[in-house]
Amino acid sequence: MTENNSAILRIGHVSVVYETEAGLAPAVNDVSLELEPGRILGLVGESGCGKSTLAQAIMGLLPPNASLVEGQITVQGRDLYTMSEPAMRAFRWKNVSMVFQSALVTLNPVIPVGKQFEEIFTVHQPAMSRAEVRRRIEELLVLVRIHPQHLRNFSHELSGGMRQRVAIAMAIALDPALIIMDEPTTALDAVVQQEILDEIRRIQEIKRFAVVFISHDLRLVSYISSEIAVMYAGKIVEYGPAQRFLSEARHHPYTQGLLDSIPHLEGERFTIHSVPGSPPDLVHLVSGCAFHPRCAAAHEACLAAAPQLKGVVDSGQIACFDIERKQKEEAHG
Amino acid sequence: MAEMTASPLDAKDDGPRRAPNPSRFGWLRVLKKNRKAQAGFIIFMGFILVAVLAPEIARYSPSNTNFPPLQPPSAQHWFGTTGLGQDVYSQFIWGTRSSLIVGFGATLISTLLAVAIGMYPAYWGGWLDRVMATFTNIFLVIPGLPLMIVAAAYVHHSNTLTMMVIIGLTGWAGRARVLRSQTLSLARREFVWAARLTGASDWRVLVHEILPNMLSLFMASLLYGILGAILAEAGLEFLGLGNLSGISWGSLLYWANNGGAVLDGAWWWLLPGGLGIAVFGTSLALMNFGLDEVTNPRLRQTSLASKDRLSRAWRALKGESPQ
Amino acid sequence: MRYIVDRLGFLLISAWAAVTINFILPRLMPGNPALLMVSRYQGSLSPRALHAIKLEFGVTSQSLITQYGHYLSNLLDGNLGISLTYYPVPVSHIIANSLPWTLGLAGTATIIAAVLGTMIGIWAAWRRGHWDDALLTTSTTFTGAIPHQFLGLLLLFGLGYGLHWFPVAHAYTSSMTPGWSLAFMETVVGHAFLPAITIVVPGLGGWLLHMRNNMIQTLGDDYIVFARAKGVSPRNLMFRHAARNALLPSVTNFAMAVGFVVGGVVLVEEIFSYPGVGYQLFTAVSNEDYPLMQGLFLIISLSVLVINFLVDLLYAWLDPRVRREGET
Amino acid sequence: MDKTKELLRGDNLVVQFRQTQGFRRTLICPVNEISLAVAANEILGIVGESGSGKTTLGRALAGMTSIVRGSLWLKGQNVSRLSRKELRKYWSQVQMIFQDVYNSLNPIYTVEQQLSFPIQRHATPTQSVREELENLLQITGLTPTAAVRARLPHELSGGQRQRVAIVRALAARPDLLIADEPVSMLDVSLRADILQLLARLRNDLGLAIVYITHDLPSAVYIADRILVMYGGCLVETIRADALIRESRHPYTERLLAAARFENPGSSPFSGGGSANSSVLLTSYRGCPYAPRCPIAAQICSTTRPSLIRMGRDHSAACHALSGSHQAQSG
Repeated sequence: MTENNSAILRIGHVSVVYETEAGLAPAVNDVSLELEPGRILGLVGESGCGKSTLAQAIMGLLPPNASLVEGQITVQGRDLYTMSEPAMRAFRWKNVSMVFQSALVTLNPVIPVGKQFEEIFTVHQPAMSRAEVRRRIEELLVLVRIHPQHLRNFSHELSGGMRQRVAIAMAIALDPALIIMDEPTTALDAVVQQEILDEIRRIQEIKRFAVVFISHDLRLVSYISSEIAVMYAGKIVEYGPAQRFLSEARHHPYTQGLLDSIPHLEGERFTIHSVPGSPPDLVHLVSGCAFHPRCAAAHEACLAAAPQLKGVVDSGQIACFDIERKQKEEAHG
Repeated sequence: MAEMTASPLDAKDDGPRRAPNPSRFGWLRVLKKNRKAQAGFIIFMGFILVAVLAPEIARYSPSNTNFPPLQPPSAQHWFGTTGLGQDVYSQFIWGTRSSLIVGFGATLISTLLAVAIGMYPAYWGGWLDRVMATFTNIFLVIPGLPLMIVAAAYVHHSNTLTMMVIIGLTGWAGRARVLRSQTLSLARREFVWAARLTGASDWRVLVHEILPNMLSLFMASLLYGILGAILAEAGLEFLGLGNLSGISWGSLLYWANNGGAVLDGAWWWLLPGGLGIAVFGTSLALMNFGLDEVTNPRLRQTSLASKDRLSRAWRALKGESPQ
Repeated sequence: MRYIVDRLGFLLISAWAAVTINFILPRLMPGNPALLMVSRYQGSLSPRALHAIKLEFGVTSQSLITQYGHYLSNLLDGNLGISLTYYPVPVSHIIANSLPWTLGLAGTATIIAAVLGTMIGIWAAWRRGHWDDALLTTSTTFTGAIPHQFLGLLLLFGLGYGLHWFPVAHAYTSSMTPGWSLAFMETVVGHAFLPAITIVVPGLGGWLLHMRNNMIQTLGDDYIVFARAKGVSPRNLMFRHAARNALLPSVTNFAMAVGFVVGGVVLVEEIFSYPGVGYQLFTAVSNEDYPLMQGLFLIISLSVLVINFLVDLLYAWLDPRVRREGET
Repeated sequence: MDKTKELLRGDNLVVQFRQTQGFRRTLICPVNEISLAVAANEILGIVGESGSGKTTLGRALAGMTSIVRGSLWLKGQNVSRLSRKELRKYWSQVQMIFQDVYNSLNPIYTVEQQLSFPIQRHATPTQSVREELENLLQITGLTPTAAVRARLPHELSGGQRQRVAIVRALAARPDLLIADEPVSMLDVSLRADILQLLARLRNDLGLAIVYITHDLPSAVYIADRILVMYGGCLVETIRADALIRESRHPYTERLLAAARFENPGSSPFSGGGSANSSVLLTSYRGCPYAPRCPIAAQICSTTRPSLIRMGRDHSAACHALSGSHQAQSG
């Protein structure tokens, strides 16, 4: 990726390692990414690919048995990991906030939703009067189309869609420049999921914050994102504009596998294929390309070394020796 | 009762859950990993050994009153003598045996009751379960020791068996509640349904599918049951409601108190009984620490990842693998 | 609302159960124990009183149903019979004199144990894995297994007879007249000190460990991560977000804790000759004073039941999921 | 549907649950007067969101939840109310696999231990349990079988667990398999495998399958016919290959739009769009979709529409499709 000074989020060669009973598990393995203001980056991958760990690392919220062992993450040019604890607390949410997968478990069950909302302002803007806070929260709720009367409710009294709307309102409360959204619609029904996606798009167009949108659903991500990064076994295997993933462009075999495994409604009778094999075992990672045991195009080179992200013709970057080779063959005619 | 009808519509899940602990013998594996549990187990086995070998290691007959009274510890009388001229050490050894017998016996009775009242109806559900749950809750809130005192007072002269029965009959409720809630939660799991669908009888489902999955919790409640029974026995003995012709940790305390050990400054007479209970109880609680970690994975001591250590380990790992 | 009605219903059912246990127990025992008592007090009691006692304990040809009816109607009149030890003082009178002492002692001790144990539990969870957590959890494991009577005797031995720091018996200096004077209060507190410690220390461990484990459980919940992300300080995280949730299971466990304390109180009052219901129960048992014993058991049980009912209400206040159920 | 091939039929099935609400105990009705039939060798998709009652319907068909009213017929025999003993016989013909692959296997037993009992119980005297196990593991692609047999559930991937659950169900040699969201907890890349396995089992073993899901595209992919459920009611039933073009119910339309990420536009204070649980109450008389329906008229909240035949194997329950809607609103 080229150096860029306007980037709001810059992830440089980041590795995050978990200490598990079985051994070290590199959940994020030498990942580099950049995100421009106002863009939406889709981060796609399956369970255990490291996408949520990356999100936690950006927020500085890694669990106690995990650590960022390599690389640097800056948000708006500032490195969370060099800040003091109070400075980090003040920085977080004001500059980078987060929407979690399920607001049912991220909202405290015994505190009314409104009180938890107010907390954001009492922590970050203690000078604000209660009435001001109140007015601000109501504005925010109207923006996400929730009636302010629900502030008195507890989280379990709201429907899944309403909770997620509240979570979005909380995330934009301090007008952060970046919001991490970790599977924000996965727990919702199809119809509600699509409504929330539209809500996110609409609000994003008003507020122009940047988003890292994490999901396991490549189709959903290509619907909402401007750029997409596909992760496999802690590494980014493909990166490019979202448009690429809707077209018949050349893809990493894993990405292609994901695209082929989702049933579409288009066409008469379509076929779907799954990616053969099992998800990777992070503790006992294979040498070379982590995907090679499941890859039909794998050859010796893939076992020997891990491929790097390289540019391909149609504006994307792919980490795959097979594609590199095809690329070369085509170049030579 | 405040029994809420679980909504059948809550089936949807938020995402993959952590896999439950996958070992039937998880409660045994604890001994390999948990230092506290190991210490507890060693002390526990020590007491068992003392109880089994009591006739061999006691130096005198515990009821022999021929020694000079109120002697402090000496080479002849390691723990000194009582106001009646008995050897405290021998009393302690024999007391260990009868205290453990009453403790284990009462726990056996209360456990059988707890299984019958807590687990079995919970599996079947319906009105029987509701009645039994209410029954359990009632016994849970009616204070145990006073109830035992009243029962023991009516019995008049207790012997070992009646003590066991009284303690067992009054001490099952806590365990029944634990077993019930476990059974209810396990019986709703898909694998239990699947077993039924494959034609397993209810008995098989209960014994083969449900019970092995709650062994750790069951063991934990058993440990506390034993502790509770021994404390109860000591309490009854102390009030003069026990088997006063027998010798147990509780009766040692009773005679020490009644014989004026406190006034006479005979600390050696006072300590063994109480310490026996306390140390034995501690061994049970220590073993329970380990079981807690089996049933509740979050309690497992995850080493806080130090960035330096992990970085080093990570670099070492990368150095090994060909890049 | 439904919840409160439910709990009230349970209170009534369990109270009825306690009453019935009281009725059945002497009748269930082989070789009716009441007969022994009657023969023992023959001569020292008036024939009328003896007859009343015979009726009360089923030494009669009346059917069980009739006996039960009599028993219940007597209870409803507040008539618990007449004590044999303190003949002819009514049992209710003795209870009225002793219950306040026990409620004061046990109540204070329970609250201290619960609050202190819970606070230390929060601390231990916070310092999890460090030396102070290890020290606190292991040491309270030991103290939790100490029998009340043993600790009581040790304290009596060391701080009472040995060092003379505290009075060794009774609830107040007998030369003083009970009243609300400061001096009197002082002796009450001084006398209650050792008994209270004896009840608090063994009880601490349970609260501590329970709270510690609940806290660790809760601190792993997603809403804690969320609150951290919002910028909530560690202090507020512990107390505002985690502790309240972690407290809920502790509250439900209160029933068992109270039972434990009450058991301890009986033993402790005996040791310190503290004039509460426990001491009276001991007296009643030693003297085979069954009317007094029954009355005391009933009152002890009912007090515990009422306390549990109140704790259930507290629970509803703490947990909106219970409170709001049914309001929508 | 061809009557002669009919395997399982439900007539006006009703399942109710008690719910505590204030001082009243209310009744909710997650399965409300549903009639359906499954032909031998057919895959029937049941589609609906959470709260639609689709899981309850599946459990009722599997004999796991009792039916309050209506009747259930298996191969012409009334199986509406079975004793425990009869149920066990029923379960040798109807089996179920579950959504939660993390809880569907007993965590403490190896694959072989999990599977020996069901195989043994249903095996013919001439068969060896080992052979049959081997055979079933092969069929479901659990290879290498020797390694898989000795694994504990937590050593298997989600997809493998679901396969083991399928083997367990197949051991009973059922005629009908009820699959409740069998892939929704699996990784996307592995879902197709399980769906294809189910389709293959239908072809190779002549199984009929009821496939329950919230994911319309996957149902369209695998099923022959689709029932769409909302609020405990059947709102549309249609052949899968005709659904995209011919479906008429507003809710089915909405599901289709959501699957294509199209938004017809939502209201300013949407209640979050989730199913309003009050439409499940037995006291509710209107169309369950009325509170969310963009074209709802007066009649929709007062009268429940009945299923109207729209064509071969196609019916829908909507006032807008009968004359009554126009008469009321227009």
